[in-house]
Amino acid sequence: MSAEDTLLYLDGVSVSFDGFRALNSLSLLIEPGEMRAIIGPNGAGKTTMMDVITGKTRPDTGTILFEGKTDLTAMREAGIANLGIGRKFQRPTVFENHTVWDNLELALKAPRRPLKTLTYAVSRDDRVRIEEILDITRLSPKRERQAGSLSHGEKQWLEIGMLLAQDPKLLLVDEPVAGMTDAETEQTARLLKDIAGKHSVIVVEHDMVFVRELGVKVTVLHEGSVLAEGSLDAVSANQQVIDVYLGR
Amino acid sequence: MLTRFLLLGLDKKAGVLLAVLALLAVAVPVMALGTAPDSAWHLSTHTVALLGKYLCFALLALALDLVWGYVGILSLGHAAFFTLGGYAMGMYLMRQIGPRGVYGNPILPDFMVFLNWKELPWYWHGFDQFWFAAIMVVLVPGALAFAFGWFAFRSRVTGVYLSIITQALTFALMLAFFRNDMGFGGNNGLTDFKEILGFDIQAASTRVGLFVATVVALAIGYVLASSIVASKLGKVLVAVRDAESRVRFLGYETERYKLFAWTLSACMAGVAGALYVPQVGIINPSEFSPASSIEAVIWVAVGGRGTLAGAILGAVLVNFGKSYFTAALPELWLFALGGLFVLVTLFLPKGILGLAAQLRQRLPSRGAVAAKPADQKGV
Amino acid sequence: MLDVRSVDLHYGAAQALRGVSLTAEVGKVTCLLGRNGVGKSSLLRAIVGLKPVSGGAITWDGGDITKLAPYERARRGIAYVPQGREIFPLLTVRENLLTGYAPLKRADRSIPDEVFELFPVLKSMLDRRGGDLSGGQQQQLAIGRALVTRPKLLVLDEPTEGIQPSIIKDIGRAISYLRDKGGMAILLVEQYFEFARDLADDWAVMERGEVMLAGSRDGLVESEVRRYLTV
Amino acid sequence: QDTIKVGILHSLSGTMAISETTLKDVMLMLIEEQNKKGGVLGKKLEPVVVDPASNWPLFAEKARELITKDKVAAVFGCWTSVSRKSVLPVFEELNGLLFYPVQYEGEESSRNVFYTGAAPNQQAIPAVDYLLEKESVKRWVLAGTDYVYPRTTNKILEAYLKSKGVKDEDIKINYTPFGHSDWQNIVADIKKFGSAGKKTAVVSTINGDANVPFYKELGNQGIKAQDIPVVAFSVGEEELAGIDTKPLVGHLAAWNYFQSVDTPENADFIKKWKAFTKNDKRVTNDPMEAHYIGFNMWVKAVEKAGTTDSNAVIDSLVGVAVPNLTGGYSAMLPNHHITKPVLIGEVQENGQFETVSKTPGLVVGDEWSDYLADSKDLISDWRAPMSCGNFNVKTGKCGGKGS
Amino acid sequence: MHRAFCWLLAAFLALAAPAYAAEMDARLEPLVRGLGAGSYADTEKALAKLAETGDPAAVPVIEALQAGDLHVRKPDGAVVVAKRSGNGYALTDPVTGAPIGEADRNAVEKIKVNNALRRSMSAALGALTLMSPNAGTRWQAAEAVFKSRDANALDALNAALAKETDEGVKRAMTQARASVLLGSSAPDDDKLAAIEVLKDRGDQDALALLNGAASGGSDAVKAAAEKAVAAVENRLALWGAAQNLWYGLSLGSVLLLAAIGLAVTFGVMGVINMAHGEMVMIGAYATFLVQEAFRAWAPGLFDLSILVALPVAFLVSGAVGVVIERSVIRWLYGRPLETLLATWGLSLALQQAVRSLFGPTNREVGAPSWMSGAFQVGGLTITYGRLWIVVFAFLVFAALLVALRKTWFGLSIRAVTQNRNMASAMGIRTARVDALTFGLGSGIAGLAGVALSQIDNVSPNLGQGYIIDSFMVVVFGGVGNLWGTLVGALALGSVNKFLEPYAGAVLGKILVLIFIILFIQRRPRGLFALKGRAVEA
Ligand SMILES: Nc1ncnc2c1ncn2[C@@H]1O[C@H](COP(=O)(O)OP(=O)(O)OP(=O)(O)O)[C@@H](O)[C@H]1O
Ligand SMILES: Nc1ncnc2c1ncn2[C@@H]1O[C@H](COP(=O)(O)OP(=O)(O)OP(=O)(O)O)[C@@H](O)[C@H]1O
Ligand SMILES: NC(N)=O
Ligand SMILES: [Mg+2]
Ligand SMILES: [Mg+2]
Repeated sequence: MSAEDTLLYLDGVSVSFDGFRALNSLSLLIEPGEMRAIIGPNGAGKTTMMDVITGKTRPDTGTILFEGKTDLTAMREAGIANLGIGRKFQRPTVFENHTVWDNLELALKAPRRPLKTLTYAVSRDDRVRIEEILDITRLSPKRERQAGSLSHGEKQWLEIGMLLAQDPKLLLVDEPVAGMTDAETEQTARLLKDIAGKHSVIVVEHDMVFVRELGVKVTVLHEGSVLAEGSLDAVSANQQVIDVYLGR
Repeated sequence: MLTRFLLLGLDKKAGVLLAVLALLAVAVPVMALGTAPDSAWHLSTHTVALLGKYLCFALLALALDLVWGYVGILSLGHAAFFTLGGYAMGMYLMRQIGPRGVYGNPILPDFMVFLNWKELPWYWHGFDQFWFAAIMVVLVPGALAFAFGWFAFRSRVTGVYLSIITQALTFALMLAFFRNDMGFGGNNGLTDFKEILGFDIQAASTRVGLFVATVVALAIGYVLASSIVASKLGKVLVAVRDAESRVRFLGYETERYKLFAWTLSACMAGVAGALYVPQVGIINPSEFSPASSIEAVIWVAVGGRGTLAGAILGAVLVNFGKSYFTAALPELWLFALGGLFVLVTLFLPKGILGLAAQLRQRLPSRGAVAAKPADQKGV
Repeated sequence: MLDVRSVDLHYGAAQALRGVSLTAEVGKVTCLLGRNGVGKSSLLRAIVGLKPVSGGAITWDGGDITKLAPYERARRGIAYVPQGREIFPLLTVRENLLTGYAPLKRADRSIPDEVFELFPVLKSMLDRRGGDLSGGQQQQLAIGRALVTRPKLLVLDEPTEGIQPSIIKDIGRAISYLRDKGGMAILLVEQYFEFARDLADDWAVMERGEVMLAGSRDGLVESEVRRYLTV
Repeated sequence: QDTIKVGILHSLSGTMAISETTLKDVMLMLIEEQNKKGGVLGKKLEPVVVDPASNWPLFAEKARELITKDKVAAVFGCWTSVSRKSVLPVFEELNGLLFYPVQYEGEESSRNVFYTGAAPNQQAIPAVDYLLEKESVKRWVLAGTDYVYPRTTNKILEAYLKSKGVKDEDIKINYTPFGHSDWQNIVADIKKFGSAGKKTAVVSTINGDANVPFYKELGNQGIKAQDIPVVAFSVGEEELAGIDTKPLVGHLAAWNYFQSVDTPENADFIKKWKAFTKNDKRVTNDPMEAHYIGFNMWVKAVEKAGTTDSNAVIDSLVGVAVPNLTGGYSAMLPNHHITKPVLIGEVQENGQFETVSKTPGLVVGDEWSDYLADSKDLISDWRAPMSCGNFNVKTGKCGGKGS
Repeated sequence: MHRAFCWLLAAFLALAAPAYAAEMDARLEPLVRGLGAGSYADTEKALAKLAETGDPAAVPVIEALQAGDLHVRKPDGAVVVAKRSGNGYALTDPVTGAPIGEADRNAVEKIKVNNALRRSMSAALGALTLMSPNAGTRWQAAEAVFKSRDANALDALNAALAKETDEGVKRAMTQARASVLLGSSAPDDDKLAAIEVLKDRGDQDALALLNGAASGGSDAVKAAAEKAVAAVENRLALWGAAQNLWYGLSLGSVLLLAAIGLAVTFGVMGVINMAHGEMVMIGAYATFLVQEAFRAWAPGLFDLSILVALPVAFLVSGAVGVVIERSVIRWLYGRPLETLLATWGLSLALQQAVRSLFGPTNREVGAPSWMSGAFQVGGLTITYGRLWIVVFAFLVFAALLVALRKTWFGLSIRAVTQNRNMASAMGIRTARVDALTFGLGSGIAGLAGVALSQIDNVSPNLGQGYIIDSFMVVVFGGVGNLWGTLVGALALGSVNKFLEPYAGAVLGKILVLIFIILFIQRRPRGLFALKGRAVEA
């Protein structure tokens, strides 16, 4: 496949920290509308990969193209986000002093320039959308609570909600179900499946039940590069993957 | 759209504050000019000047609270903008002295004459016009803040690093203005003003006029600031304060937001300085001293950071305390004031205005019940 | 034995725990389950002393520890693996582990072998700063750090969060090993039901700040428990 | 009203407290003494002390407070020129009385201010004369803190030295910021400048705080008075009290008073001062004497006028003469400056000065320097009918250029 | 030392030449009497005559004059040495040293000296003591002649040179001779030789003399002098750069000392400690008190006072720090910005407390003899005070580094400041660690106070002068990084000292501030920024 047809194109991306190679010539293609699960041992470089895509970390070498043309390595975080790349962080980070509602309002897709936000008023559509997201995340009763007073799991949900509110073309979701009950995990899987198709999604998770539920192509990362790729069943059977990741 | 925007900021607290300011704007002129000097209701020029000074400081505190309370930029150099505004006004006032200076030079201020300057430096031109000076009052601090912020925010200087370079900025300005070669009167600064817009600067009516102008400026500043804070832009600012990098990942260019608030704040500080100078009668480089900026931070902290009204309250209270103690306890007032600061931090962690909120939280009231886990019904 | 009696806990005016009672016995794994925000972490914070309770009492090993400072409790053998790891970000991995020496007598100060057996990755990263580790590595470090204190009561808040499957299995094995070794009570908060089920000797299930169900492994019906965990 | 209030406007905190607090104390002592003598006009004097905290706008505010709220009959205060500049419009507006006790740069004369410290011609010029004549100095370092007093003084001195034939390359001017504490290379530079084979001296207008580290560095680098003498205008007994003076013996200061002056008045004053402060080690200095003179002049003028009314007192002050502490009489001149002797002293091991030169008579304070182009034609005379602070003798009009 | 030599010489004279002592007396008597004649000018003339005699017996007289012991006895105008004894004075004969009774306080009048006289005395003593048995004195005498360029001393110099055995003294005498010759009307050959001698000396004084020679005299002399001037100037320029480096190092170490305590309270603990300067000030006052105690009870051991002051200052400032932490700071963890408000308040109160207790004026802190004066290393002048401060700063730095990096206490400090709750849950006594850490930072500030008392005012404002610089240094170096503080302090010190000669002190300081602002743009987290996730977390 050529770079032009991809939504996200990573080629030969390397990052090192004080000599430690966190990403080692990583290559990865995501098609428009595709959902991809990424698994791999702790420290394999999954989060670092997201950092590199979203502009948080500059790669030492390698190409990263969005929609086949935009070179992400030259851009700053906000610019990348505005291209339509949204992210949920591994450690939930929300605006603790804002209410749940305001967190979503800030994330909501809308013009991002200062003067526009100065004169912004919540439209009916926006209100409906936020209500919708509050329902999905079951945070409706806590809409007026300060996000800082949410429990760990609730913050996870809020982050997912914010990601939905952003309505990005590509969603990077780092460990969305960590700290969720099994039922919530299922719900999250459904949610992501709904989103995929219209949007592209990259999900990182260690919960194999969840990954299985997603039923999508899986990429296994190890020591900063791709170890295996294919269906979950296929990679699960890979001896190397069992050795470094799944265990017995 | 503009009215809607401005109305945003007008909650109950704002109503009270604006009412107090309106009262001041009416009562002070009446009491100062309309009563006999021996009447119990009379306000002396001393009191009017004091009140005016407090309110100028309040405007500075307000400006500072906007960036510190809402954007998290702890500026230890805000006095720089205040003082620059003050100098711009001071230059206008100097030019108004005309030939009434001690050497009778119609163009050159006295300090230039006795330091043997032969002509007015270029940057003094235009300041004989009020409109020009008025523009400079906002433009100079604004431009400096813009340039400074442009570089600092783009370079992602944050936290104490930003604080310290703001301090370096004001310190450098102080040293520069101390230099007689700069042409701003060196350590003595600018003083001995005669008139403003043709009015005798010492006349009681002029003083009252300046006071009213200050009240109006403060009111405008407050409405502006609280509207901004209540808008979505304000929410972005607070988000920047709490988790700047997270805001970037939502697609906001945080530099622009900071720059906006920072520059606006500097302009407000400049206006405060400009109103301050004719009322206290002198502007000199020690206003640039880092301690002045820190004091402004203290006012905000005492009143309650991130409350706007608290900044105003803090500035007035602390300065009133200073005026009072320096006369009542001239040798012990530092204990009183220093002790006050310590006590406020210990017992009013959110400042004076925070006290109310704190009390509300302590006593479980109806609002608090709503937050109980009980309403956390599953779907 | 850990004995929590009718504990209440408030955040400001909001009550997070209401009359919670719970016991955790030495030699057993006690598992605490519940949906997001029901107060599990709050209860653990109360037990280790990071959050004062507003009512009730906590006793451990026969002594009342309700009012003790966290470090006093640590000295009585309580170790804590918090939710969200709480690694000392600027300390190296080695130094993070060394902080576990605090409650130990000088003679006992060493890093037990099981730490590196369980989490070999830590050994290879001893000189890296804790904050630079990946999420899962940090979680491993947090557990390892708690083990350094040779705890008699190990309190774990969702220890498997963010950890790769093979290591989760190792952690499970480690927990059973520690229990079987004896002399240790283990209190485990877990969302990962299967994991909890395999380990738990005793259960407790929370809902809205209260313990709804509690009992031993055999006394509890799985579907009952599941009911409290569904959305 | 059965007391007469006297305002004391000296910084008790902040950077200037170090110098000004003493002046507050000496005023309290003088007022107490006067009250023991029965006060003034049969009324007791009541001191009103405020702290302007080394903050210049606060000086103006406090001055206004003293005059309008406390209704003081006179104010004794200020040290720095900027503080005086700050209060000046207030005193003029409210027609108050200020006694200013510190040597200053001149170029000012206000109807409401009485300058009891030295004008440049009562300190700087005689000091330079001394060095020119007695030490045959050929090369000059003018070192000062960067503000108006040193700048102006140096300007005057530069003009004066040039009029005496000193060449440009033999004058080196150096400014340092307030509180400058690292003098290593400046002192080394002075040493270098002084080793060009011509007799060199330093004229120091370095301000208070910076002096201690300056002299410590001089001592450490071994610059002895006999090689390169330093003559200071802001270093008095009080400043020396904080320094080990052994390495500084022979360095000079020019004042109108030294504690070591051997007169009965001075011995009495010192005794009272030590008793008042209950401290045997407290020293006296020049600005204290200035307050002593100013206060006595005010008392005398009030008694003469029979009232504390400003206009009356201002009028009766001119011409009043009171004993100074150096064995003569100082008189208030029509320009509101006073006559003073000029003393040059050398630092001794015990932290005192030994007078090595004293002007034969009293020097008349000259507010408008003869060595500055724009002020040499100005004079000041506050008596009727002239009643002008800047009368231009060329144009014959009041108001600088005589517009 | 002078006095000791004086007695030595007196003894020597008394032994060697008792026979004509009386005779000399008669000759010197009127000259000595002339010293008390009245004006400075008269004294100076008498002194010149006394010196012209070349008589070693004049030496004790001149030294007595120098020491301020020479008085005029009022009744008869005799010049005597008078020393305080009881209420009056004990009198001795200035030449023989024989006691000649007592006098009332008012019966004698001191012969005053001024700088001109001091110079003449040095010159006279120079010429007179060239033959002293003590090499040090001879060397001083030679230097005195070098400075005075007194042509009259030439004969004495030549005579002394002929006898001189000590290499160093010989060189000094040769140089003195050259200095005299160059200014005299000696033949060109002598002058050319003198120029060579001075060129070898190569210091500022030599340069001055050579410059003089280059501007007059015969062409040959001129040319040689010009060449020598160029050579000396080159050499001096090189030393000048070295000197600047030293100044930078020395200013840097002062900044380091001032900042290092702050690197603990602010850098490590995160307390925006506005009262840091006051801790420094308290250390300085502790030094003052210790010295007062020495002055009162053990003046002979004064040189040790600074060494005693070090632990005292550390403990006093540290104790104040502990009290502050326990009473105020401990309520503010997690609210760093409020520590600014509280410590600002404390700083005001502490300043006033010291002002009320010790008065507003400077207090005298003396330098022990081993910290006074200077020595030369080639063309480099190094003052002992500064040298010790540099050494001391580095010692404190190293000690702190070891304490924080290598000890259990250091580890607990870092753990507690990074995550107080978790540290507590790990069993670390956070309260005690907090108190001790703040105490440590304050104690180090107190140590800085001891050092700063040697070079700056000991006044209530002392701390204010350093607080801003300290923050600049810590932040410039990178908060939380001790090495950053070290390098930051030295860098700022050197930059400052290299700018100062070109820009002047004021502009230099402004430029340093601008440099800091620009530098932070490049490195927004300071010189030694910590990088990576660990910091952002
Ligand atoms: N700033 C840094 N300095 C040093 N090492 C780093 C830094 N950032 C990341 N690393 C290392 O890079 C590796 C990759 O980390 P990353 O967070 O991407 O892993 P991950 O795949 O997301 O792991 P997990 O599943 O545990 O979240 C880890 O070994 C981590 O320790
Ligand atoms: N710091 C806090 N301030 C205010 N409220 C809080 C705070 N921490 C938790 N809460 C509230 O207390 C309740 C219990 O939270 P807790 O963290 O104990 O839940 P949890 O059971 O651990 O949830 P999770 O599974 O999501 O970790 C929640 O409603 C939460 O919103
Ligand atoms: N007037 C002075 N010394 O500032
Ligand atoms: Mg990760
Ligand atoms: Mg939890």
